[in-house]
Amino acid sequence: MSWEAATIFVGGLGTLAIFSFLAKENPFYRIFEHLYIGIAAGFGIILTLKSFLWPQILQPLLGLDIQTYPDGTRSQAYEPLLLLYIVPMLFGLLYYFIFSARHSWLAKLVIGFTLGISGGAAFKGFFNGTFPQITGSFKPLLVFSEQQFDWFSSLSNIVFIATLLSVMYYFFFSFRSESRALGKVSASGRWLIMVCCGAYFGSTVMARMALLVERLQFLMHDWWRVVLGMWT
Amino acid sequence: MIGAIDRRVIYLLVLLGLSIPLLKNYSVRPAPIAAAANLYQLVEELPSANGRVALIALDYGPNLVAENGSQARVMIEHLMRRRIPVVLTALYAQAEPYLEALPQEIANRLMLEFPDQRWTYGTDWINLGYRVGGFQVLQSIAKSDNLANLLKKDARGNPLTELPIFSKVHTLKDIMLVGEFTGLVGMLDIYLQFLQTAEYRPPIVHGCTSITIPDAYIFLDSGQISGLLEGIAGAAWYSELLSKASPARAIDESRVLNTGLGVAHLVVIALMILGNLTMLWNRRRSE
Amino acid sequence: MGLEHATVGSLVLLALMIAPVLYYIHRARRGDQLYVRRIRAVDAIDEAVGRAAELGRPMSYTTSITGVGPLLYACLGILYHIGSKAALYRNKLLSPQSDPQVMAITEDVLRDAYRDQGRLSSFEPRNIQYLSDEQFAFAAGYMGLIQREQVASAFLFGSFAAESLILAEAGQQIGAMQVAGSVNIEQTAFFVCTCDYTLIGEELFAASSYLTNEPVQRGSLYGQDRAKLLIFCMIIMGVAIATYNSWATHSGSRILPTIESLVMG
Amino acid sequence: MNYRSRLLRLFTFLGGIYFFLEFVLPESFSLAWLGAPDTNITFGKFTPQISNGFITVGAMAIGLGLYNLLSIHGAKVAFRRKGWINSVALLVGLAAMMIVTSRDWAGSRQVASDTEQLVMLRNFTQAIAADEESKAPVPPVITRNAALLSALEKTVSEVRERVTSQLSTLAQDGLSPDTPQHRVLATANAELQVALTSVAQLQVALAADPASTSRHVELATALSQAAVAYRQILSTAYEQSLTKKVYNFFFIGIFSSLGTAMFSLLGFYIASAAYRAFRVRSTESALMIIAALIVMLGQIPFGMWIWEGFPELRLWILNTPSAGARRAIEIGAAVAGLVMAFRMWLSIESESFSEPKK
Repeated sequence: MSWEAATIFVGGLGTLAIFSFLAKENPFYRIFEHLYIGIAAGFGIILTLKSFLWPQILQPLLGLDIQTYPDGTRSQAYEPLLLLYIVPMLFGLLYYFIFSARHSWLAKLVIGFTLGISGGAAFKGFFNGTFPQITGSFKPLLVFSEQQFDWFSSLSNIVFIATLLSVMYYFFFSFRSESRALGKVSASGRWLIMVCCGAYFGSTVMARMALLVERLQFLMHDWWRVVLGMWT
Repeated sequence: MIGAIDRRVIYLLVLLGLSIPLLKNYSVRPAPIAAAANLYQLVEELPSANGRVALIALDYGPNLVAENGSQARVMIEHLMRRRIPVVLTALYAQAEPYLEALPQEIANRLMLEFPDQRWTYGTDWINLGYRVGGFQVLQSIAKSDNLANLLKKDARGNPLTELPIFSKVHTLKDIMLVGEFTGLVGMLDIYLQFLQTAEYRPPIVHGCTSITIPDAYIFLDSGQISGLLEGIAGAAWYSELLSKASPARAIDESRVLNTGLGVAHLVVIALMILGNLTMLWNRRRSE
Repeated sequence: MGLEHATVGSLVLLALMIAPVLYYIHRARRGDQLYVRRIRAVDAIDEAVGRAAELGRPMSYTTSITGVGPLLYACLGILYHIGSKAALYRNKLLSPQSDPQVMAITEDVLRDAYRDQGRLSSFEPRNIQYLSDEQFAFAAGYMGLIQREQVASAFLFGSFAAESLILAEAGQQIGAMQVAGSVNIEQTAFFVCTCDYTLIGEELFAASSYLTNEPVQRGSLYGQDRAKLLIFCMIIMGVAIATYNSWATHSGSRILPTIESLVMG
Repeated sequence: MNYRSRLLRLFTFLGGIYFFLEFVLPESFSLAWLGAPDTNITFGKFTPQISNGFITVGAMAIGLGLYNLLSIHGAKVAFRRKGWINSVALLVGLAAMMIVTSRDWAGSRQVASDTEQLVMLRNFTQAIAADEESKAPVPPVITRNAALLSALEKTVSEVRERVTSQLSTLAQDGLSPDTPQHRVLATANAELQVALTSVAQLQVALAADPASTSRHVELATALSQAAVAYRQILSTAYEQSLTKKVYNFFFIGIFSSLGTAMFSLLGFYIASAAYRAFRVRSTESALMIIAALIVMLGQIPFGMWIWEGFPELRLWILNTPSAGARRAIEIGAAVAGLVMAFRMWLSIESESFSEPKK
């Protein structure tokens, strides 16, 4: 049996193991679950080395990307500033103090540092990610195209803005309001969230089923052909 | 009183509902999707001989390959037919094998269709491989004035300065189109946020899974993306347009998949109706 | 165009949003009573913890693929609360992990929770299990784990992707009481269908201030509402400007300066 | 507040300060108003390197996950606890995948380092010409040209040998001529031979006139073409190698098929969720069901047969009400996230859970 056929065969086997969970949690599923976790961990570790730590950090740091010419001269001088990369590497090792009860506070330093990084980067993220959404919501309630009143776009914009404001109002936590009108706005906010949930549910059926259809096609065509090939 | 149907019975119903059409390879013409037609036009009008490249990001794994894979396939094929150099990369680790396999598979198919023409690595496409670091990678690409120096090597370890495609690519301005294919939460946002400078922002087109269609529409509506492929339906209609333009093109699997999905939807709708009938029946019986 | 560097307008907006938060934290610390309405799903968390204690079966808490960031920070507030109750009732709390950094932070928070209840000795690091940083290997491990442990209550908080329905359905199949919270609206739809209670969007950020009822958190939530009110009014103003521009010129060209140009420069 | 928590607050602050300043400060500014001479500082100059530094800190944590797995499952195997066979499977999978993935990595790096020889010589040729103009402190041109010639001699013969052996092994392994790989190999080999012959001619010319660098530009281009073609041959050959096939067995066969299978479980789960949860109990659930039905009917060919307006209505529901609701939720979450980020960065936290007590 060729390696390609073996790959397809074990792929089908794994798929059936996962599907067997639908009936009940069983040993066949459990063995593949653990195998999957082991393989994913092994792949993840080497990938971090292969795609980041080696090419971007270690190789330049050790000067291994410098070519020595036959006459002994070098393609580029070694950049001493690269040695600074040792600092984050040592600092990152503090994570491992989490295991010692007495020194676990050292791990807190690097944890705090990482939390700080994503904290500091959030401000630029807000203005580039969310602010265009806010300004994108400034839709005119009366829309004219070629001097003509476009009632359909106007109606859509009115519904859009009404939904946006009522759902935002629903999420106010600290405004105490007894007035029935505002109570209605908040209730309609919740209804519109439900419409949004329903719409998303409907649109995700396509994605979920897409992969199930693809998996069944794989089992019925590719995998079945290999299994038959094994018997004959 | 009809007890609730055991979930295993429902799983069986779904299994049967899907397997039957697939066994007979039954397929119908896909529904026309406006956004896919506009994207086809946009790629069709791209200038092809100016050395500028299309950056294609495959940010999907085995879990999203059915939708994003079909979309990336039809768009990369269109770019290759128009001889626009494609630079592939990914910010998602699981995309590694697709970065290698997909362009090669398309090139092979094109070479079968046009025996006298060549599509080869280095001149028609290159693979920068998976890049760790998320938004920081894009930020560095946007800021860099010498991309070959910043990105150093491609996924196969070749220095970028060696590859013909990179001879004319120096800054973000040399990327005339960015195609981002993903269904991952928040992945498109970092391309929109960080792959730009104050002077230049490459047009970004997006292939989303059907779950992220509603978000994608927010970005299409606010003009942050210039084109959209919606799930397999988008890919199936794009593929239909490609087949119209070049009749010798083999039918790809998005058409059969699209039909199988139609049947799957009908099964879900039937179950929703069944669920309500059981409830009504029980309520009337208990009165 | 993108905002590479802050414009004066953006700094002013940032200050206007942060100022009320600092002000109300100060007032809350001084002891002022700030009204904050209840969220049903937050009460359900205590209900679920109580149920697990009664049945004597373990609980599970997962932030799935949430990375290090502000959202994880919000989930840690809830984790601390649930961890303290688990320590109090001597109930097993499983916490499957998908990111080594998040695992270190989770262990750190749970250790504090057990120490603050004076039960550091019964803290079991082995219950915090690293499964995988790959989304679906994690989901496969989670499904097997909670079915084998017959979990009584399951908590799912943070940012989720497609695996949300797998995690929720796994809990639903063993009849666990599930409280979920997600910032992604796509997954909220699934949680609404499969979980007993669902926190939607920023209710997740507000949850920790309810559970801990601490001045800093309550003040921050109160101030945050003011910041959102500012954006609420900005949207109304923006829509008014857009409508006026459109009505006045019948075409859509701009007369009044838009807010966008003020902030983005 | 003991010194430890003060140190923690400092490190958290330091973590965020770079990106905050990089955002707040303009692209470049001068400190002239401080009396310093016209210094023009571009704060963001080292962003790529600093970002790499931040990513490195996070990358160091990969050992934590490994340690956790090894300790939990290692203990299970050591003490034969219940389900220890599964732990054996996990540990075997872990070890096997690490070996296979690193072998695959080494294989593709081998291809690059083999081609490196030709690339190094090309750079050397260019360096000789460039250094001569810039009068750099280097050995005289004649000795450098001599070193270049002897190195060229050795490398070119190695390349020819390697290619012929590579092509013959591939032919033995049954790579049939009509496959695209074979055709790519053939064209690459043809280009390589052309480049190598022009290199040989330039070698003869250089040997005849060892002091000149006039032909170096031509030699450099010929070496470049040779490198590109050589790389194409080696990488295509590597694709057919045993290491790559074993890697594909683990990665595509087990790893990605299990991932795809897990995702496809959702097809079953979404159906059972639809049956169980989509029941008209209140206005809220009725609205949810109607929206779901419209969207579903709008995205399948069959929906069109009932009423061709469904795709339009589906788009409207996705674009208007649900986009509005989604945007409101996203804005709310973003504001909450921004406030939380600010509190987190400046450690304005609650007293409850992140005060390192004695």
